[in-house]
Amino acid sequence: MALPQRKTDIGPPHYKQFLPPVIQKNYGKWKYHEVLTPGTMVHVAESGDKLWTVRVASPRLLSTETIREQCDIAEKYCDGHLRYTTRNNVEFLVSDEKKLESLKKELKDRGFKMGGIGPHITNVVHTQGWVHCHGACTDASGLVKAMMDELYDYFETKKLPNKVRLAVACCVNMCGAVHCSDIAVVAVHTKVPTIVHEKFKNMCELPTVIGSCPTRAISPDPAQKSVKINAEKCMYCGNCFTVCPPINIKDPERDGVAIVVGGKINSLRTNPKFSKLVIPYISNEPPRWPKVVAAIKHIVEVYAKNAKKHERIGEWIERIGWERFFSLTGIDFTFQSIDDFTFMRDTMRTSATFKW
Amino acid sequence: MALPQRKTDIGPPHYKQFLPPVIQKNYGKWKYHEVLTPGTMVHVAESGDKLWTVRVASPRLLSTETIREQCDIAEKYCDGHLRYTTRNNVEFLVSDEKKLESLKKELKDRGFKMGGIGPHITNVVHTQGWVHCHGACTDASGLVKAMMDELYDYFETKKLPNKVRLAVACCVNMCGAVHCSDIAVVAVHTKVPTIVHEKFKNMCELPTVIGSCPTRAISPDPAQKSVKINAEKCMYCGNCFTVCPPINIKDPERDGVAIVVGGKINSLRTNPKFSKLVIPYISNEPPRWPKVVAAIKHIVEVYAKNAKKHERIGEWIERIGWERFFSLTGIDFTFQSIDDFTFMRDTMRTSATFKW
Amino acid sequence: MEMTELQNKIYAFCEAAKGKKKLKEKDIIKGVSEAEGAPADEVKKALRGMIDVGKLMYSYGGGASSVEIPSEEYLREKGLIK
Amino acid sequence: MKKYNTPLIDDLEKGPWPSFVTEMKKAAKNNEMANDALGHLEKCYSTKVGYWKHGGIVGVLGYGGGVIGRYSELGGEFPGVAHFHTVRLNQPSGFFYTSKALKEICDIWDKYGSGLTNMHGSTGDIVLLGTKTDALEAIFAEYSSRGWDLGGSGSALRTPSCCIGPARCEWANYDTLDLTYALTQEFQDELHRPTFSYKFKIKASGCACDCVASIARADMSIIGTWKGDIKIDQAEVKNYAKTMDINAEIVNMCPTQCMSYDGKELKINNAECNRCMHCITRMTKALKPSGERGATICIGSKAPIVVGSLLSWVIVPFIKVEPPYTELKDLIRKIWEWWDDNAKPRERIGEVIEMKGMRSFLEAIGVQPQPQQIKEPRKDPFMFYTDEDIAAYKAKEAEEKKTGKYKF
Amino acid sequence: MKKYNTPLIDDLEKGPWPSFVTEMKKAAKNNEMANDALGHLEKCYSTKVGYWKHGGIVGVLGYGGGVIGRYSELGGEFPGVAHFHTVRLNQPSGFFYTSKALKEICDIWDKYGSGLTNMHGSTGDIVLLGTKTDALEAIFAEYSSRGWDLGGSGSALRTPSCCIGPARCEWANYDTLDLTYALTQEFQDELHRPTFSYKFKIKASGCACDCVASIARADMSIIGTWKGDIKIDQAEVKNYAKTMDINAEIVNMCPTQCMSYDGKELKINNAECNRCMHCITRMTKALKPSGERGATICIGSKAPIVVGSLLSWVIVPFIKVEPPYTELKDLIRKIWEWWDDNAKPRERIGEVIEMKGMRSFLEAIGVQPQPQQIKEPRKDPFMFYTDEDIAAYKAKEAEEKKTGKYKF
Ligand code: SRM
Ligand code: SRM
Ligand code: SRM
Ligand code: SRM
Ligand code: SF4
Ligand code: SF4
Ligand code: SF4
Ligand code: SF4
Ligand code: SF4
Ligand code: SF4
Ligand code: SF4
Ligand code: SF4
Repeated sequence: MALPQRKTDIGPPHYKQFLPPVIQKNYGKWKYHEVLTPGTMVHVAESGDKLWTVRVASPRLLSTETIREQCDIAEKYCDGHLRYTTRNNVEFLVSDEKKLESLKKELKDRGFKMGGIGPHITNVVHTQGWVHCHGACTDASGLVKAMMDELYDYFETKKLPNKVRLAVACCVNMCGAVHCSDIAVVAVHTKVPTIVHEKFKNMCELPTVIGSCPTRAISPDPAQKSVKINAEKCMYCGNCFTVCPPINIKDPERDGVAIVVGGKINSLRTNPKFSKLVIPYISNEPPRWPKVVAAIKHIVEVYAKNAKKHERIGEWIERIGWERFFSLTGIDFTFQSIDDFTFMRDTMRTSATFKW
Repeated sequence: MALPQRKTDIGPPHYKQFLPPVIQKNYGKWKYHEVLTPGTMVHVAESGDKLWTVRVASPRLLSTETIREQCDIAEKYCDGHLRYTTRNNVEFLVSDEKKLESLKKELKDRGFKMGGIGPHITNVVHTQGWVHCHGACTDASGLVKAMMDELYDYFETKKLPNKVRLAVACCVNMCGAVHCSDIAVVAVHTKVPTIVHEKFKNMCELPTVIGSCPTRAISPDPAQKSVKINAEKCMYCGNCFTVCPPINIKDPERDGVAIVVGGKINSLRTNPKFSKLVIPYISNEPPRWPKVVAAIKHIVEVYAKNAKKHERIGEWIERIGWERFFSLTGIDFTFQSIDDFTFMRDTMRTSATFKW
Repeated sequence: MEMTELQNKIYAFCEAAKGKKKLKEKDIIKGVSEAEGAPADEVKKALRGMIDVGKLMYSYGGGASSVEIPSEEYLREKGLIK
Repeated sequence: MKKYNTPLIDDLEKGPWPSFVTEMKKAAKNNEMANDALGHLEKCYSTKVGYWKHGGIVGVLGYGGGVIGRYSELGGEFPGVAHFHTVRLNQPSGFFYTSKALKEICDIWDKYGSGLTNMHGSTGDIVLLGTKTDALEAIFAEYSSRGWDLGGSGSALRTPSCCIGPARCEWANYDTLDLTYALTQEFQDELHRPTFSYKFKIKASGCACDCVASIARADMSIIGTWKGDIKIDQAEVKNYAKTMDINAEIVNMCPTQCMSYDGKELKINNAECNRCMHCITRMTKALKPSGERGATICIGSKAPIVVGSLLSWVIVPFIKVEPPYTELKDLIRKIWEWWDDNAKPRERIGEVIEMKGMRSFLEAIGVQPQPQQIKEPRKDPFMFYTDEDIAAYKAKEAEEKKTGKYKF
Repeated sequence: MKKYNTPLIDDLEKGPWPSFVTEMKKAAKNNEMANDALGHLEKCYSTKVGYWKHGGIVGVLGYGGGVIGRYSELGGEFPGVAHFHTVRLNQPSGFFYTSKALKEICDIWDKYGSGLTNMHGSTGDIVLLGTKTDALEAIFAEYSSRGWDLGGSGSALRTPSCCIGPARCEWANYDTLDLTYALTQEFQDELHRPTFSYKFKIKASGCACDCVASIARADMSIIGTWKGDIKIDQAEVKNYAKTMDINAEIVNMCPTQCMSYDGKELKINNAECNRCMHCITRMTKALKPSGERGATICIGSKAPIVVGSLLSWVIVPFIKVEPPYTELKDLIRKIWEWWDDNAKPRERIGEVIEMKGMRSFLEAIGVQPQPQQIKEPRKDPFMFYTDEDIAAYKAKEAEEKKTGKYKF
């Protein structure tokens, strides 16, 4: 069968054709919204028109079969309109209030999960992991599944002081806004890479490899026509491996994950914040990473118990102080939590005022 | 006349011999103090004993004649006891309340100035300047005199929201805690140094000179047996001049001063803070530096008008935001105020929340 | 090693560096104790003895302190030579 | 088709959260590639290490991006994933679809690929997960002929992305969807043909909530804001007061402390408000921004490699964002030009600014220094001055001598 | 004696603030050196540039510091300042004097020097400003025989200095004067004989007011603090309430928000107090720290050259400070040892810590990592792990498997 004629530089289809009529009509003229349940909200336009949204959890990794199922549901209740969110949930857009309850019922019957709107835990930002990436120190999808099974009530029903944004980075490239999450898992290598010197010359560019290293641990090894790594300076970021395949950094027994907390994206109340390291290492334990999951749940619970309404995790911690966060959670404070990279000077305490 | 026998390693005399009896008796047992006037305070011991202090302004640069005069006064009213403060004022220590008023009268009659206790401007931390130092870009003593003549009321009578600590650095070596002052004058060179290459070899050590440069602007010049300076990278700090006399950085027309504000030493309420650059350059105008003095006075007045009680300048600015400080004071915001050295990353704004 | 012998070694060490490298006290102690196998604190003591009598002197230049062989001018000023 | 024994990942089909393993199994039912992907993943779970190799050079004729090459070290054992490339399709603004469009995407993908997708990739693309080199041209022909183009990858403009904005949000200060569409169309060449030193990402959020996380992961973050007062509907405030402790939840949490509430009337000192959105989001029926609308342009955020993560820095405090977006497009071109002139390979714009200094960047793009760009001024006294700077200060001083009035 | 015409600096004799020019003139009346210093300074004022040269090698036999050499380029024109060296005398703790002692200092100085002084130098020394090389040994003999030793200079321990502390302050948490005296005596060798890579300064403040500015300008800042509750005298609180808005001035300004005041009783949640001293300083009659006393040891502050100014970092959150101060002296020795092993020439301790990492430093001096040392944990994921670290984590995990309880 002949292929159709390819076109280039056409860019994406215009979004307008995909907008439901109620949006086309009230575009830019929304007046307010109300969250009805953790899985549903309604937006009211200045015209009085209403749009109901039902948010459904998604594993992000979707088979075409499931996408088709989502389409069928959208056709039945939403005139075929649906969207995905910036955190990879699915949203069904309902213009007709009468269809809302039956949509929710059908979703429930088919096993779809509704939630994540308002002060809850919503989908976990994550990327490829062992499913598709060469650099992964862990699997992302499996970790997310294990976490969300355990935290599921916070998605569907249980309220928190504010949103808690979770993320998983399957390596320090951090494909996602992992570095500003309320709680994130960052997978790390912990061993100095080895180099297959014979392959270096053909596969790698010397200046690129040397320039790739954040701590300047790499220097030329003219004898081998390759490079050498100063083990003292290497902190296993894997960037040399990214730019040069003969450098091997993966190690099943040493690869593991760290946990960072207290990040934030939006500018409400306080400025955006980076997440900070609190647990330096937990071994990879597929398929369910029980200790990682337990640690996250523990932090969420301590937060839920202690924070004021509207405080994000980072805001709560900044109010009480990091020393108090460590004592409330009982997490061990380790050398790894002390910055020895770029920000050491700003992160050390420069006053005799702290809590015991 | 034969000299007495020298002794080494004896260290300073023991302080105890210099303490007035009331201090010896109540040492470590003070209960509270009260500020009576900007120039006098009384400390009350648990025993009920009292110690009055009269604080007198000092130019710090004292002739032996004036020291002797201070001694005479101390003998008359304080059994010979006096001390200097960490900001170089003189304090007369009175144990007998009856002598307090006559001491103050005599001080006044002799032209000594009392003040600086409590929420006032006290002595200006400063160092040698043209009086004694080879690196100076300005004179310190003259600037201080000009400033304090103009701000004198804030020393003697006028209250401020809190203490305002002033300082002058006669070069960026900043001999004094200039970098954490409420308002400080920092004298700067603004021209790339020239090098007398012939003298380099004998007077300077190559690695030291290269290592002295914060921006790595200096590299060897083997042909001249000297060094060369990359004018693009040099920001005229003068550290190369400090370690190598044949490097000349002084320039009467280009040397000048910058003004920094918002620093703080103590940990009350908020952490210690560095002072930040607000006016990048004012020409040296001896003997009275009128524009420098006017700028400082202006900042003090805007602060006095706008800050809450107990707020230091830096605390006030952090509450209202630096953009508001610039608009309230009408000071031009220049490129120089944007960090391009170590802290750029932390000092840029990373949110869309600011004031117009 | 005898104190005087050690002091001679120290002097020789300083002489060798003269005009080439500014020696910090630490450099001398480290260098001589490594070269002669003498304990560091003995070298320090020997050095102190030399400085106390003007055989060697502390100097300051280039923003840092060092140890040098005194000039005649210095010795004259200290009344150690006429 | 081979049936793999997958006890480890089977465990991940249990529990309430939707299971990606179930998704893989659905696809595996009638797709060799998906089936081998399943076996391959179980292997990773059992050995705790990945087997994917670095991507090779794969793509479609004429483009430099849109396809991520991927090969497995275990191609012998799992032939279905020996090649397992990803195709990125440029999503529509706001991730809106009709069932018709989505089904079309699925049909083509089932024909040529693994049947596995990510809805969506972290940058925003529709990610089609796993196909073979020899299918790429066909895939591109099928999609592009139906109006779907590829997304970005490599050292190029990456697929721009935005929040839902005016399509369903009362707080959007500009049309995020339209701007994203317009920029994507304007810069098709830069998106498909890598000519940059490294990647460049653009993300557009309609307000400070930043629902597309632009401030943390976009070389250019476009964040909506406004200039006028916050209008207050006191009747609605009264309604909120019934269920909300307005002083505790709103007034005391206002970062600029510019609000007050005496139990009757809510007051805002708008001159001191920094438009953080907290009060507005919590009292959306009572509070509404007013006046001029536009955006703040921030530059430079990225992930930690090489110098540590960056958040985007405010460069243009306020810019109008209205079609045809000429000012913004010009700004982008100027930014790229300076970046191009100054970047070493694999240096993002934020890294280059940090290296070369903000002044060089601002002067090149023609933006004045403004206190809105900084949290606080510099702390060290290591300022650079040009001869012109000093001459200008001296001229000002001469002027002041004449007028007798200082201008600081 | 030559009479210089000094119109520029004469202007600085006018005005209310005490004039340093008047001081110079007083000294100049019968001192050649001071007189030439006056002419020399007028020259600087008229040309707007200084004429002093770098210090040469001057000092007293056996010592490596205490004298700052200074020569003028204009020695021909102003012979009195051709040599104009500074002598530093180690001040008594707390800057206390009797008139007898001060007059003795003046007598000797008038005999050998310019008659000009600084009371005091910025580090804390008595600074005797301006003498000639050939007077140095005599000056040292005169002073040292009467109990006054030189202060520090060069690459050595610098003269330690302290706040007035228990001598006249109700807030001192340890004896700043005694500690300063004890350390100065203990480390005489390090003070007079430069063996360090660069200068090392110690400053001791009795509480967080830090009246000797230790946190900003001491390689070792010793800041008093306490462990117990703040005791409240409610009757005195009532007195303060008459003239003070306690909620506005105290409660709302408490950084940890751990206080409350209902118009009757002031309450402090001591567990959350960070001992900032604000409330105590404003209500000194009503509030008093209690319980164990000691100090926080912070390390590393310095002026901007080379890497930018540093404030001292908390290293030991709490240490007892009681004679004979053995623990503190040992700590200082350990710090010097590590510094010595790791510093390049002219590198201060703070710079070396930044270069080598806090872990290396803390391990060397035997201090555990504690959250009190930091404002916030690291932001980047570039952690170092030793093999022992990983082994320890794995051992912990094995233990947890046994007990069924996680220890995070
Ligand atoms: C649908 C979505 C935008 C999209 O284009 O897809 C969206 C939609 C809304 N966001 Fe959002 N946000 C969405 C991602 C985000 C993100 C991005 C992210 O998480 O990666 C952020 C920044 C996260 C952060 O700050 O770390 C975000 C921070 C907010 C906030 C600030 C919350 C706070 O107080 O800290 C609000 C305000 C609020 O909750 O009242 C908000 C408010 C809202 C509102 C109420 C806006 C409105 O009036 O319609 C929408 C529903 C709220 C909800 O989900 O609770 N949205 N929102 C995204 C849903 C993701 C999901 O599936 O759960
Ligand atoms: C005499 C002196 C100590 C000495 O050993 O010489 C001293 C003495 C006192 N200080 Fe101080 N401070 C002295 C330098 C300092 C310094 C150091 C400096 O300025 O270089 C500071 C840190 C400066 C800073 O924070 O930037 C300092 C920050 C304070 C504070 C904190 C003020 C604030 O709220 O920000 C207090 C508390 C207060 O004022 O209630 C304080 C309080 C006091 C008290 C009330 C302590 C007491 O109970 O006796 C003393 C008199 C107060 C006064 O002067 O207003 N002292 N005080 C110093 C006098 C300097 C002078 O001549 O003016
Ligand atoms: C597919 C995707 C993850 C996902 O599952 O969603 C992805 C996957 C990869 N990213 Fe990414 N990145 C993806 C979004 C991101 C993001 C988030 C974003 O764009 O909002 C980031 C952080 C923001 C940023 O750009 O800094 C991100 C930061 C990186 C980096 C670090 C770049 C840096 O400057 O620090 C690398 C390393 C590199 O470029 O060599 C990287 C590299 C990679 C590579 C190409 C691996 C590599 O080393 O060559 C990954 C291919 C995996 C695979 O085989 O599928 N990826 N990457 C995302 C793109 C999908 C899409 O087009 O929608
Ligand atoms: C005399 C004194 C200023 C004064 O008028 O009070 C002083 C004077 C000099 N200082 Fe200082 N410093 C003096 C206290 C300080 C302080 C403050 C302190 O100690 O509390 C500092 C800031 C804190 C610090 O140590 O960082 C200070 C930071 C410097 C620096 C920068 C050091 C650094 O690491 O950044 C230099 C440059 C150098 O060492 O080469 C310096 C160098 C100098 C030299 C020796 C000039 C030089 O480049 O060689 C000055 C000699 C001037 C002269 O001819 O009299 N001086 N110097 C102070 C010592 C008097 C005393 O012993 O009491
Ligand atoms: S974070 Fe690392 S492992 Fe995960 S998808 Fe990105 S590059 Fe691959
Ligand atoms: S892993 Fe990272 S730190 Fe180690 S050598 Fe490679 S690039 Fe450098
Ligand atoms: S600040 Fe500079 S000019 Fe002033 S005394 Fe110190 S070194 Fe000399
Ligand atoms: S003046 Fe400072 S910046 Fe310029 S070359 Fe000398 S040391 Fe470097
Ligand atoms: S960023 Fe603002 S405008 Fe966009 S969806 Fe979120 S709340 Fe609405
Ligand atoms: S938008 Fe933010 S700063 Fe402005 S009034 Fe509301 S809470 Fe305060
Ligand atoms: S630092 Fe504290 S103890 Fe020392 S004088 Fe100041 S207030 Fe008193
Ligand atoms: S000392 Fe500071 S933190 Fe503690 S109660 Fe008083 S004001 Fe609050």
